[in-house]
Parts: sequence; structure tokens; C-alpha cells
Amino acid sequence: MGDSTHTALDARAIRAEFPILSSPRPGADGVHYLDSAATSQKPERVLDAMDAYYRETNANVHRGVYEMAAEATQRFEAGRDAVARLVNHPREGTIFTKNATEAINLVAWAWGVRELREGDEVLVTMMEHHSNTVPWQIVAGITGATVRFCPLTPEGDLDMDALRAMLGDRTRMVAVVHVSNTLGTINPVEEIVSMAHDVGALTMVDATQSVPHMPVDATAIGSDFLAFTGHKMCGPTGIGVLAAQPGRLEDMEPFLGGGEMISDVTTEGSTWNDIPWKFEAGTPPIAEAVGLGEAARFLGEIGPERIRSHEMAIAQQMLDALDDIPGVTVLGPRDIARRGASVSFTLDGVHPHDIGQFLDSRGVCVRAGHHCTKPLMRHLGVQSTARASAYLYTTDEDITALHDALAGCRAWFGAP
Amino acid sequence: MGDSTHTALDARAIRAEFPILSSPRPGADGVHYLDSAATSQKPERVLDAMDAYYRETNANVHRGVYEMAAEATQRFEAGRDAVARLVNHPREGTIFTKNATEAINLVAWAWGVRELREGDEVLVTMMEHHSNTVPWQIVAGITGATVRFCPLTPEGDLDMDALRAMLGDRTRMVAVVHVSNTLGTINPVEEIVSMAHDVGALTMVDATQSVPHMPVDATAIGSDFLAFTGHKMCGPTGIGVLAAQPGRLEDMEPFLGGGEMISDVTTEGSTWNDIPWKFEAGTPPIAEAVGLGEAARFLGEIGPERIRSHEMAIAQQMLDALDDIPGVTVLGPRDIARRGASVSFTLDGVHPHDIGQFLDSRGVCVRAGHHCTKPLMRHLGVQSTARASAYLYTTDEDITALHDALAGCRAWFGAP
Amino acid sequence: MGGLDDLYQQLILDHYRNRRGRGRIEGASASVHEHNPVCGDECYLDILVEDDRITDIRADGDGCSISQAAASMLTEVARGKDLESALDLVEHFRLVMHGDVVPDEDILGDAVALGGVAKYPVRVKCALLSWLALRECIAGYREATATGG
Amino acid sequence: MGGLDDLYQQLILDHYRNRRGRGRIEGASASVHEHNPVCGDECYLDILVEDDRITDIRADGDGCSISQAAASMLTEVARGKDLESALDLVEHFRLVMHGDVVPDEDILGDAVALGGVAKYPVRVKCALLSWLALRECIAGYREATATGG
Ligand SMILES: Cc1ncc(COP(=O)(O)O)c(C=O)c1O
Ligand SMILES: Cc1ncc(COP(=O)(O)O)c(C=O)c1O
Repeated sequence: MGDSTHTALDARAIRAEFPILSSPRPGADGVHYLDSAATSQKPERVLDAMDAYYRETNANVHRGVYEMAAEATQRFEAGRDAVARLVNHPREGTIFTKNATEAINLVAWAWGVRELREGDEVLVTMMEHHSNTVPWQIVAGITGATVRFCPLTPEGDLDMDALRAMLGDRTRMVAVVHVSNTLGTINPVEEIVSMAHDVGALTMVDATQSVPHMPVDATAIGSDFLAFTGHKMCGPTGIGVLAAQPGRLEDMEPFLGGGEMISDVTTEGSTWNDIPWKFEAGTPPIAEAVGLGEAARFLGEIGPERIRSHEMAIAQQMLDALDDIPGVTVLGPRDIARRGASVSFTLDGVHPHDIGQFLDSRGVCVRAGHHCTKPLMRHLGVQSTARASAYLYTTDEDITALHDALAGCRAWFGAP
Repeated sequence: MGDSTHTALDARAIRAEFPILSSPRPGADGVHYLDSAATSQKPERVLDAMDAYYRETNANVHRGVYEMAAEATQRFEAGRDAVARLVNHPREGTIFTKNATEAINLVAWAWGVRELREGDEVLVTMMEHHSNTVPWQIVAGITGATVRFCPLTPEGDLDMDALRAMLGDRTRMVAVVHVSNTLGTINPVEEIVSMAHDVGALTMVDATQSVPHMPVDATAIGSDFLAFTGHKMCGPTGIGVLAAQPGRLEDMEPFLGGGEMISDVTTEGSTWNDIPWKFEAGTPPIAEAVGLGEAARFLGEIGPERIRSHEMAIAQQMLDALDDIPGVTVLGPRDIARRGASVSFTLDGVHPHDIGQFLDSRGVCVRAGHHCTKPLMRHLGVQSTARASAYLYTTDEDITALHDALAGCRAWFGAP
Repeated sequence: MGGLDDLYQQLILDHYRNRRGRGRIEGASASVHEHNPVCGDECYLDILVEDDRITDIRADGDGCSISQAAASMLTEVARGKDLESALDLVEHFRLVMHGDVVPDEDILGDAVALGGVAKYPVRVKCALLSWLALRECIAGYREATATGG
Repeated sequence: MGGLDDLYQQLILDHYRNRRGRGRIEGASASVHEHNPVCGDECYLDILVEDDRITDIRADGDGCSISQAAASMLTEVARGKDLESALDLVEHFRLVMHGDVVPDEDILGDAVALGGVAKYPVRVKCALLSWLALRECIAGYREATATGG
């Protein structure tokens, strides 16, 4: 990997590994998929790994003595190893959940319901995804704790001075997104984690939009908890990850109860399995872990540094293309070094839904809506935006198609 | 379907639809898979449906205006319809979870943590799977409620008199397994539900081992909640189902918070989406719902009645084969009409692990262990058992192979 | 781009650009505020009822072309209807949006042009927003008059 | 069935059928009770320590052939060892079970026959049960003697 970071990524070659990107859809000459922040496409090898699992060695894991079950367990746990390696995190702190949302809820419920008290504060930011807001609101509702929202600067960065001022004795948890899915903003999570730890608070980093797109070193970030999701990182749906400090997990009571997470069960009570399994109740997402492991290997081989470089170039092209269309307003930071390749924008006189619909007719897929960030939308004073988001398979042709379709969209709706 | 229930199921033809059952494993002439109670194998059409989803129209659901996203949403929700139809339940009460375990935990946490009080009782049975025991223990630990275990008769049936005597004013929840994964026992869940409702308790039926194997009519059973899992019913891992009374769900506060389950989110608090989505936070198991929908269609076309008839015949063959081996003791009811085709047994002088290992060398896959029913194991006075479990693709050849391998096993270990 | 022409018929774009019945009614008999959780669009609907008949109806709020055109068309076709017929109208439109019946121009007026929306499930919510708001509005009105007089 | 012969070597079946060092020690210096969550197997291990040396060691409990044979072999090879060498012995066996080193007959004695278990991850837990119990036992003994005297 060391060397590969210095050669640019060949997005066209990579694209050929993604079946859906080369199969033309009706009514459009190929698909310009610019909605990877919602979910990524999957390379053939990830689909093949899951299919092979089902066809060759499908069996329930961990308990079977027969060979097929042992092989299933081996492929499942190898998936965990690959994911842990990608984010430089110990395997025993790497828990499979069903998505990033469950990973965050796991902490909110297992830790929050038991530990939060009236007067305690959970600090989130105004740019959080609902998945890192609503769990804390729900748990606050049960425990009497308070959820506070850290404001943003006018450019769409976190207001670090405000954050500093909000941190205090009452702060029990600081939950912050690494890269905003709406604004693209990259937050200084290492700094935030250390500020939070200084006041004795725990930390949850929502790395859903960073792990797929850039090097993420969970150990360097040092947060107590870090969450991400499989389907946005070339992996399947139905799986997410909570990367937690092992010691923290040892101290915590379990969340979901059931098979696999126990050591012993009696009518009087139960004792728990070792981590990570203590937090994985029931049959885990086995094929999904196999697929996600393959996705992690795929990303690791290409190199997160190279993916990030490619996306910086694409993000710049995107900003330039959007600037070229009269009436377009881009939200979030303009400095490529401080943002990801997920770009929200509005077009005067045309509603985001209509933008999305029109662009689809030109084979360009973008998202329109509030992107599960309604507090942010209110803060920005918009109801919804259009959002184009890139990934390692995005090419300049996709950006040109976006540009031309947007120009056509203006004309069609007779925008000012 | 009406007519098909009268013709016997052709297990050999069905078997041909399952790729794994026809691909010989090294060291064995084909696989005799007798561990379907742990997880079932998957027919080609289920694998194809998921693969096609990823290759043709993978996109995040519910929010996208572009055609691929609309198509993804359509396939996902069609999966829900197919599952709801199979168990005769309204679609809006049909919630996708990650497995049966999460389905039960959803109720334990969302309802139990908020509603249970000291002195309240949750009634489970001595034959429950850990997944329908431990969640209640955890929630009891948080709330101060008590979990009580209904005893069994010597033959392995639920002691209905004892159950009746345990029900009372304090009973808030009765959680009972429909078919025991260890004993095979079929419980009279309709009767139990109505007894529970008579004392004002809610009901959770763990239908994980019934839905795959026999007609299950959730409406007729009438429980407040009914849980099952995808991977045991020809579907993928990573998905389970909670079939709940819609009115009950309307009244309940949500469990996991995040994207999709909200109606509005503000810094002051949030409001919730309509059911079922109110209980589906974050990106759902999309490909898995597509696969499970296909599995439900597959089972529906074959006909649950016919599957049940076939398994009754196989269960009888299994009991006969086991009876033929000296030193074998079968656990659970002997009356085929009162049991499923999951048969636990012990062999004098040979530990279940050794049975499992030896049988594997003959290409016969059985499970050995406590089957996630440790309270039951203690009750039966055994540490573990071997378990052979059948499904719609099990043939008499599988049973013959089981018989012959067991005979070989006795000899090898020099059992008495 | 046949699909696009089908969805965005000229009549729709016309209603979108030149909204009919836009605004609020002071002293309305009933009002509701609905929003679309998918995109955040909001709709305020006010009705004035006299002798069980909708004598005025206005819709406000922002949204996409489909939701705005649908609201505009709704105010035209619902104005002057008695409450029962207005409910029938909404129900017919709802069924059209769910693809269950073919749109009847005699019932729907200009809103017949929205028939193509049924093929776009996400947009169906946009089209229905104001129409279902009317149903809520009427229900609210009836409840208030039944209890309060 | 090469795999099976490899796993169940004659020496293993022999130890399984004729357990060495079975039972409990009255007045043991340290005892532990371990169980295997996968299958529910249990192991009671007692040691008698004199002058930092294991003068007696006994294992009890039920389990599969692998776990029983492993316990039997353990009692033979560990008896007479000083605590430090006993810990080295356990560590060597643990690494063998995880496939990290090749089994050394000079260190393991009869337990060298368990080398084939490493290929069967589920059975590794069976083989390790009593051996890791010894590690616990020694730790417990040291803690007790350090604090209590
Ligand atoms: C009776 C019963 N209930 C619940 C479960 C749990 O299912 P899952 O592991 O898919 O959550 C199982 C299977 O393991 C079972 O057999
Ligand atoms: C920043 C962020 N956090 C969390 C999530 C939730 O991910 P999932 O829906 O897979 O749980 C998303 C994506 O929807 C996201 O963009």
C-alpha cells in the first residue's frame, strides 16, 4: 500500500469491477451514479464472496463441529479481521451490528439508559445525521438527560469555540460526525475527542462518511466508540460496525440478549461471553460479514489515501461544474482539503425534487431531500437540497454529465 | 395452493434447487445436511434475487427520486408484502429486524424498559431459546421486574396446569416458543395467548422454528408479537421479522432512533414515522428483504402444509432410525403430530461433540451442544445433546446416512 | 425523455408557475399544516365552510413542481364542493395515485394531468400532500362543529 | 477418513477411555471451575502446591473425548513441575492449539498427540479447557498466597 499512495487511482479501471455501472439502464446511456453518500455500489468480488459463502459453506457460526460450520466461522471471523485492519482497530473491539444506526443505538441504550441521569448532557452537533441525534434524544427522554447541539460557523464548519464553551462537568457524551453527509465538512475529531476526554466525557465518532472515503485510524482518533456502515463502503446492506475501546466494552453491560452473547444462562440470571461476542446477540450477519470483509480488503488494496486523492480531484471538478451553472448555490466548505466529495446545492427556482427527477432522465442519479439532517436544514434555512456525491468509481464523465443535465434542467423548468 | 396440499412434496426435486446440497464436499459423497434448525440452506432463486438486486438496481430506499431508487424501494417493500402474506399478517405490522433475537429485544427494550415495574412478572418457559429468555432477564435487571420459568412435563411438553397457576395480576408478558428448537415440541400457542390475554398480559410468540416448517397464521394465533428469522426459512442472514399488532405498535414508543423512523427532528425533540417504518431505524437490510421475500414466495408456492407433511414423515423415519441404534436416547415428544423434525438425542458413552465430529467425517452434519437452551439442559440433567434437524429438502437417504454413521460412531468410540 | 414529458405535462408546469388559490384564509373554518417527511416540504391548507360547502380554499407552503401544481389544481376543483363530494374527490385522487383506478377528468378537472405521477412512488407523496391535508381539514372541521357547535 | 484418524489418534482415545489424574483433591492449594460456553462442558481442576511445585493435580467433570484426554494428559505432564514451568507448558500448548508453533514432544509428553486438534477451531476450546484452568489455578494460588500468606 505504501507505494500505491503515490500513483493516481484509475477510476475507469475500477469502474469496470462494478457490474451495475457498466449495465446501461433503460432510457439512458449508462448510469452516472452520484449518490454514493446514500449507498455505494458493490464490486463483483464482494458479490462473489457472499454468493460463494452461500453456495459452498453456509452454516451457522461458532457452534458447529462439522467442517462446513467451521469454515463458515472462519470466513465470518476473517471478515472481522479485515474490517478491523482497515481502520486500525483491535478485533475484539470490532462489533458487527446491522448498520451504523444500530451501532450508535447500542451505546445509547446499553450505556446511556443505564448511566445517564437528570442534569447530564449529551453534546451533539448541528450537522449530525439523525442516526447520531435521535438515539440520544430517545435515551434522554427515558433518563431525563439533556441533548445539546453545538452550532456551526457560517461556512459550515463546527464552531470549535462554541464547542469548548459547551463542554463541562455535566457533559457525559460527545457525539460527532467525522464527515458530514450533507455539507461534506470534515471535522477535527482527534481534537474533539481529546477535548471531550479532558472533561471526562465519552466520545462517539460517526465515521459512516469517512471510512469509505479516506484513511481512518480508529486508534489515532482515540474515541471510545466509532461507528460506520457496510453498504456505503462497497459492502452489503444489513451490516454495520461499532469499533469500541475493548476496555470500555468489558465494563459495559450488554445490549441485545440472546444466543451467542452469553457465557451461561440459568433461571436465576446469566453471564456474558467475551467481547466482541458479548454484544452480538443471535445469528450474526454472516454472509454480510464475509462480503464486508472482502470490501475492506478491496479498499485496503486500492489504498484509502489514493481514494481520498481521487475524491479531492473529483470534488474540485464538481464545485467547478456547479459554479458554472447560474443560480446554483453550493453549501458547505469550499476548501477541498477540508471537505469530502459529497456536495449539496440548490438551484434558484427549481425544487430539489425536480432537479433529481430531471437529472434521472439524463441518467444522472443524485439525492434530493433533507439527507436525514433536519436540524441542519433548519439551521441553514432550507427545506431540502440536491446532493451529488462521488466515490472511487466516479469519473470526470460523470461530472460532465451532471453539469450538462443541470444546465438542461434550468432550461426545462424555465428557471431565472 | 389449495390443491398442492394433497400431493406429497418431491424432496429430491426441491433439493436440486439448492446449489450447496448438490456440490460434493471434499471427503464425502455429497452433504447430508441435518442442521436446518441452526440455519437452512438457500435455493438458487433466493441467491439470484439478491444478486440481481445488487447488479441491477442497488440504491438506498424510500428517499430517492431517481428510477433506480424507486425500483429498489419497490423490491424491498414487495419483500415485506410476501413475508406478511406467508404468515397472514398485515404489512404495516411487519417489521424487519436483523434476526429473531433483535425482534424479541425490540419489544423487551422499547416496551419493557419503559413499562415494566418492580413486582411485574415476565413469564417464559423452561424450553425457551436464550433469545426469548435473556432479553427479559436484562430488562428485568434494569426495571426490577421478575422473570419466571414455566416447567415442563416429563415428556417435554409445556406443563399447562403450571402455566395456568403462574398466570396472574402481576403477569405483564408471556413469552413462549412455538416449536422448541431442542425438543421439537409444538406448543399450543393460540391457547396460551388467550390465557395470557385473559389476565391482561401481552404475548410474544417465538415462531422461529415454526414459520419455516408449517402453516403459521399470525392472525389466528393472535399474539401481540411474533418473531421469526430469515436464515432458517430459506432466506439470507442479516434479517428477521417482528410481526406485531399494528395498534400495539402505534401505542409504543420507538426503539432504535435514526434515519427513516422519524417524521420530524428538531433540536427540541422528534416525532415518528408511520408504522412499520417507525421501528426500522437506519438503512434497512435491503438486499436481505429482497431475498427473504423470494424465500417467502418459494415456501408459499410449495405450500407450508406440504412441507409440514413431508417433515412429519421424515421425523418418523428419524425416530425409527435412532431407535435402531443401541444406547441412543431421544429427547422430547415421540408423537409426530405434536413435534417438529428437530430431534435431540444422546448416545451412551459418546459425547455429543464426538458424535458431531464423527458424523461429519461421513458427510452428515448435525449440531452438538446446548442449542442455546441452557435452562432446558439443566432441567433435563444433560450438558449437551446431538441434534439432527430436517427441512423440505431432507430425503430418506439423509436419514439412512445418519443411521449408518451413528452405528459407525458407536463402533469407533467403542461405546457400550 | 418520454417519461419526463409524461410526468411533467404542460398543464402541471403551468400550475406550478402560476399557482391558483395560493395563500392563507383569515378566519378560516379549518386549517391544517402537513409536511412530507421524505423531503421536508410543507403545506398549509385553509378552508372556509358555509352550509356544509367549501366556499374558499387556499394552500400555502413551498415544495416541488408536483406538490405545488397538485395544490393549485386542488383549490380549483374543490372550491364550491360540499364536504362529502370533496371527500369523494380526495379519495378518487388517492386511488389514482396508488394506481388503483384510472383518473376521471370529470371528477379531477386539471388534476387529471397528475395521472402520470402514479408511476413515481416518491412523487406520489408530493402530489398527495395537499389533497390529504384537505381530508384532515374536513375531519377537523367536523369534529370541531360536532363538539363545539 | 484421514482427518478423523488424525484428530482422534490412538493415544487420545486411550487417555479418553482410561483417564489419568481424575477426581478432586481434598485440601487442594487451589481449585477452579471452568466451563465451555459452546457445549456446556465443565472442568474442575485442583492442584496441590508445595515449595512452589505442583505435587498433585487432578481434573474432574464431563466432556468430549478431546477435553477428557487433554485433561488426562495435562495431569501427567504437569505433575511435579514448578509453577513457572507449568505456565510455560500451558503457553506452549496454547500456541500449538492456535497453530502458532509446532508441538514439542519433549515439552508436551503424550499431549503432543493433540496437535491435530488445531485444525478444528471448535475443538480447540475443548482441548484448552483444562489447560487454561491450570493457568487460572496458578494465578489464584499466587494471589491467595501473596495477600493471605
Ligand atoms: C427457537 C429459536 N428462537 C430464536 C432463535 C434465534 O434466531 P436468530 O439467531 O436468527 O436471532 C433460534 C435460532 O437460533 C431458535 O431456534
Ligand atoms: C453521516 C451518517 N451517519 C449515519 C448514517 C446511517 O447509516 P445507516 O443508515 O447505514 O445506519 C448515514 C447514512 O445514512 C450517514 O450519512
